[in-house]
Amino acid sequence: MKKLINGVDSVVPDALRGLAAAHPGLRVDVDNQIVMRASGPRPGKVGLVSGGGSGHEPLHAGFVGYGMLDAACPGEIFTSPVPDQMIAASEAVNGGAGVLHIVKNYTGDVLNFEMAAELCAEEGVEVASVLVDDDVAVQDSLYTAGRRGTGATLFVEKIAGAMAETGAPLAEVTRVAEAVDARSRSFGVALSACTTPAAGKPTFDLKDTEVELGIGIHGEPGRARSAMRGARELVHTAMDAIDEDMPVSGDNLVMVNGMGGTPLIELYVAFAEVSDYLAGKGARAARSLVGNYVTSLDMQGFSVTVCRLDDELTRLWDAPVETPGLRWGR
Amino acid sequence: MKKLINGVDSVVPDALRGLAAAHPGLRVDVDNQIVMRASGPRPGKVGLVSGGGSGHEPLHAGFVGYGMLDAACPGEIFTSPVPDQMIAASEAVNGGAGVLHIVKNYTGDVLNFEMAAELCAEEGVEVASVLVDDDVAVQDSLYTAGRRGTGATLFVEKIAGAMAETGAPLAEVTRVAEAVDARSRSFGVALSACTTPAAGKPTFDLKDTEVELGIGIHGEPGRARSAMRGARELVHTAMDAIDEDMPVSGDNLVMVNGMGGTPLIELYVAFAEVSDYLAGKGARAARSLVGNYVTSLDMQGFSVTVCRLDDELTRLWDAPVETPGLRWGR
Amino acid sequence: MGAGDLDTAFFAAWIEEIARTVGVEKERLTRLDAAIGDADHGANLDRGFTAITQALAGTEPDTPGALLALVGSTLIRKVGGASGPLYGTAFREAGKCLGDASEVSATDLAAALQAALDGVQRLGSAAEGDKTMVDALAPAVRAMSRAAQEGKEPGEAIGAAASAALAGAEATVPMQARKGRASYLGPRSVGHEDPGAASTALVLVALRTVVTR
Amino acid sequence: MGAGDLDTAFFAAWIEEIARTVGVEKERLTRLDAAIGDADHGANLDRGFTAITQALAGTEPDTPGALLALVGSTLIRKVGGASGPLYGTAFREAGKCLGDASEVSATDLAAALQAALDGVQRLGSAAEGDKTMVDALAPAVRAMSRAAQEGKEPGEAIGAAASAALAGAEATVPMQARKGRASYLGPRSVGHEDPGAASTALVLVALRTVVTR
Ligand SMILES: Nc1ncnc2c1ncn2[C@@H]1O[C@H](COP(=O)(O)OP(=O)(O)O)[C@@H](O)[C@H]1O
Ligand SMILES: Nc1ncnc2c1ncn2[C@@H]1O[C@H](COP(=O)(O)OP(=O)(O)O)[C@@H](O)[C@H]1O
Ligand SMILES: [Mg+2]
Ligand SMILES: [Mg+2]
Ligand SMILES: [Mg+2]
Ligand SMILES: [Mg+2]
Repeated sequence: MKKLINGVDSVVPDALRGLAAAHPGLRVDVDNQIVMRASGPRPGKVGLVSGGGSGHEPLHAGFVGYGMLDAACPGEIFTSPVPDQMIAASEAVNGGAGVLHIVKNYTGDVLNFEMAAELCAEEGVEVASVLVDDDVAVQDSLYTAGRRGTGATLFVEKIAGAMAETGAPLAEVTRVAEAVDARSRSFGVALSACTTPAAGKPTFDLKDTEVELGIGIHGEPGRARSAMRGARELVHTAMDAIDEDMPVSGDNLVMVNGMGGTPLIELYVAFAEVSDYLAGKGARAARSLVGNYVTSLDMQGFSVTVCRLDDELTRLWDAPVETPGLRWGR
Repeated sequence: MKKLINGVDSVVPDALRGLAAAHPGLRVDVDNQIVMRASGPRPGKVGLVSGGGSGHEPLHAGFVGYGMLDAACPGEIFTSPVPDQMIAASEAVNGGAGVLHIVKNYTGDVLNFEMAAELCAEEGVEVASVLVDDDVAVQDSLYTAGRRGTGATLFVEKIAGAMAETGAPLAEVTRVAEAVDARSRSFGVALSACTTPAAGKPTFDLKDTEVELGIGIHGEPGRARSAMRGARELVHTAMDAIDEDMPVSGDNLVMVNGMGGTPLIELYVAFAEVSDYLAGKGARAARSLVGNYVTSLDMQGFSVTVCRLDDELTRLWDAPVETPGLRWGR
Repeated sequence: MGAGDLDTAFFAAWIEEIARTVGVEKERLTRLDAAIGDADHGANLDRGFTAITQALAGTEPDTPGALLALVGSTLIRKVGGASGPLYGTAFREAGKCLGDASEVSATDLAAALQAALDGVQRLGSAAEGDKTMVDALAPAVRAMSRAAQEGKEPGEAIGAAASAALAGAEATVPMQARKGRASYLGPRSVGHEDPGAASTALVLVALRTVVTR
Repeated sequence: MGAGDLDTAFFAAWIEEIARTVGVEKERLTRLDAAIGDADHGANLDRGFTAITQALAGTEPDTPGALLALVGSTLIRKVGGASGPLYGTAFREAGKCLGDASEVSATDLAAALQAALDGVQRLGSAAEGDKTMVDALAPAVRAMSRAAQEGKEPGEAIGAAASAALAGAEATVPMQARKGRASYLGPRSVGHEDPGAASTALVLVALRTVVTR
């Protein structure tokens, strides 16, 4: 394993020091692992707090700033943060209008955020939660922990963030966050495993002739191993899975997301195929993102996330945002 | 080799189709491999054209748009484009105030841009050129092709682009482009080799205990092989090389750039060390970029680029920019 | 106080032994988690028990209940992931169940373990057979209760619980996961030991190690 | 017209033979370029000569000079990199030097090769010993001129040039590069054959292949 780090145990705090140095618009509490807007809470604005394991950068800390999150709580690599972080963050960003927790649906994230929400309530901070669960690779049944939260997390954070910026009440911000999740579907493909600093070697072995289909964002194997194929075929596999679950149509917000180790030029190759696929269904990518946004360290591969737009969501997506990882309009 | 592509020969055109589909603000001539602003040339504005081999995304095509380039000419992977592309691009973006070619200092890029400039002149398009050569790993002597152009290319494109947007004449845009190059220094480190689609395997072998110091952006080996060390030590090696060539001081524009396969969290770890290093010299990163901007496909590693700022350069850096790869202020 | 009843020092020794064995076994736990999860279980528990060791170096709680409650809340505050809240709740509930007694009988311990299991199931709603830590903990609780009902001393009861936990962990190998991260793998989760069940067995084996000293 | 003088069809066959051998050898050229450059030299030349084959399928120029000029400009338009302008200029200058003659003698060919070399050196300012294509081309030009001066027929002169090019390419192995990408490697460029010198040898060997048919 070769990593640009000072030591396995200091990766997260070291990266947070770097984040603080690079982005004067952020206030970073390195010791407690909380990233906030330097400007502090805005009275009357709903505070948005998210968090999750590290290793998915720019998610979540890179999405703190105007028009998106108020605070992020990074955990250790691939490990959900702890309630203390979430409680401190919630209290710090509460502008009196309550706080929305944006939680990816993983047992660890859910349990820790639940504990935090209970304790926040006890301390008089009004908290609502939205669960992101967009990954169609996982069957949503009694026999799983439910669908995973992956790419749609970014959409929820951006769109709920824009809604919060308008001064909308907590219920309204929660409603739109839930709407985004309900309208979003994702599917991921890995060409290689990632290496966590703690494990020191790839989390699974994959031959040059193989890919993992239906992966999440924690370096875990996917639902199935399959033969390596061209970009077109891999994109079709992903899009078919999405389309089967929620037939694609109309105007969509589409992200072709890199898992961290795939060159941008290849993500554009994939986006071309996604775009063609949508056209074949009479749909289109009215808004799009192509790049490394919700990553798994150095994993090679991609995911596609499709969110069916309506006028409200489009308007909120287009609203100004100013974060390290996503910025437009200011 | 596993790549998210349809075939070794169609990578560049496929990616350009994706670029066109993802960015309505761009006009992409897939056949001739030219990426332009959809808005066309602005009368009286100097046109900025750059180009180079593909595989460095988002450089250059990702930097076409308001406040930066008017056109980019992507070549094959790691192969400079041909004069035809540059001539067509120059003619297309000429708003009557002439065109600046931004050329990274590689024999191939220089020769092809020189031929293009000659032919442009014959056809009545006024062309000036700026050569970017910021890489301190290469001695600038009679016995090399001179220093390579690497990370500073982005700085030149952004700052000259902002100057052009003000309506400044070609000489003025050229002057500021040259100033940025003169004030910028870079140094790169590879933790792994990259794999070009054509070669199908890593361009060099590197043990788990080794790094390449003083690499360029074309997957070539560096000036020296050395023992793998921690982020702090690797950053110090890079910064010492820069500092020896141009002592760091005052306010700087600093980029910690990923080579394509290094996770963002590691780049922030490196940025923390760069920031500390500068502080130790009484200097600071007044402006910064951390991310994958000037890449070598899937190579793992990073480069640091430092540009000594003055008021003019700071103002031009801060000016609005709206491209797929860099955006603020609009 | 019955013969072989356990005091605060005993429980402190147990926690110390868990911390030691987690330190030794963390690579194995992480490897198990790499196969069907995200390769952090060993690091997670190690971080938690390292923090506990530090916390206990400062203040030694004066009852077993207070000690286990402190262990639980430290796990919740330091571990994260699924195992942080689950293990944290387990220890907290066990501590609460022991109240402020200064000595713990086999029957008390059985009740505390049952409270731990209840807490884990309330939070995670995993049943036996779902391939989680419950598959090691539930048989351990049953063995402990049976031994206590039969009037066995803590030492013997703990021995039975540890064996049951080990067997329970091993029995997760052929199971298909229905909770936690491993459930995403569907049928591909079959054939691997559940990391949380493995670490639960380790926790109970540590208890046996200390009681047989 | 002297004995063994070369016509347009001969030059067309030469170009065809270059295209064929570049296709066969492109992996080797790319491998050489991977060692001290950026692993694209084989692909670059293959792209160029594939385009030339297509261009020639449409229109066959009617003099050797016109043919070589077309080859040169196609290389410039299609190859890119350092080798595109350099090889392109070489063929263009050779073509220009041959003018509109319909037959080419050994002396003409020597002059054309000299013009090619001059073009490459004007553009790239590499001297012999800099570890570039010049190290294969310059000795080939000298061998060809000598043979022509000695009144040798084209066949024999070409044979001498090809041998000299091969030897020149091999002689680049111990050199330290001072031009092009390989120069960035400094002393580490020593011990590898220069890809451009290797392809220049290949171009001259193709000439020999065709003349000895
Ligand atoms: N719902 C649940 N109920 C009981 N135990 C669970 C549940 N979900 C997960 N676990 C346990 O947690 C273990 C994983 O812990 P860990 O790797 O530390 O957390 P994470 O899964 O968040 O990475 C699993 O092996 C399993 O035993
Ligand atoms: N200045 C120069 N003069 C002559 N030949 C050169 C010069 N620079 C490079 N070359 C030749 O070009 C070859 C590399 O060509 P190629 O790999 O196609 O282009 P690039 O270096 O742009 O990738 C080198 O092996 C060398 O022979
Ligand atoms: Mg985890
Ligand atoms: Mg090249
Ligand atoms: Mg885990
Ligand atoms: Mg090359």
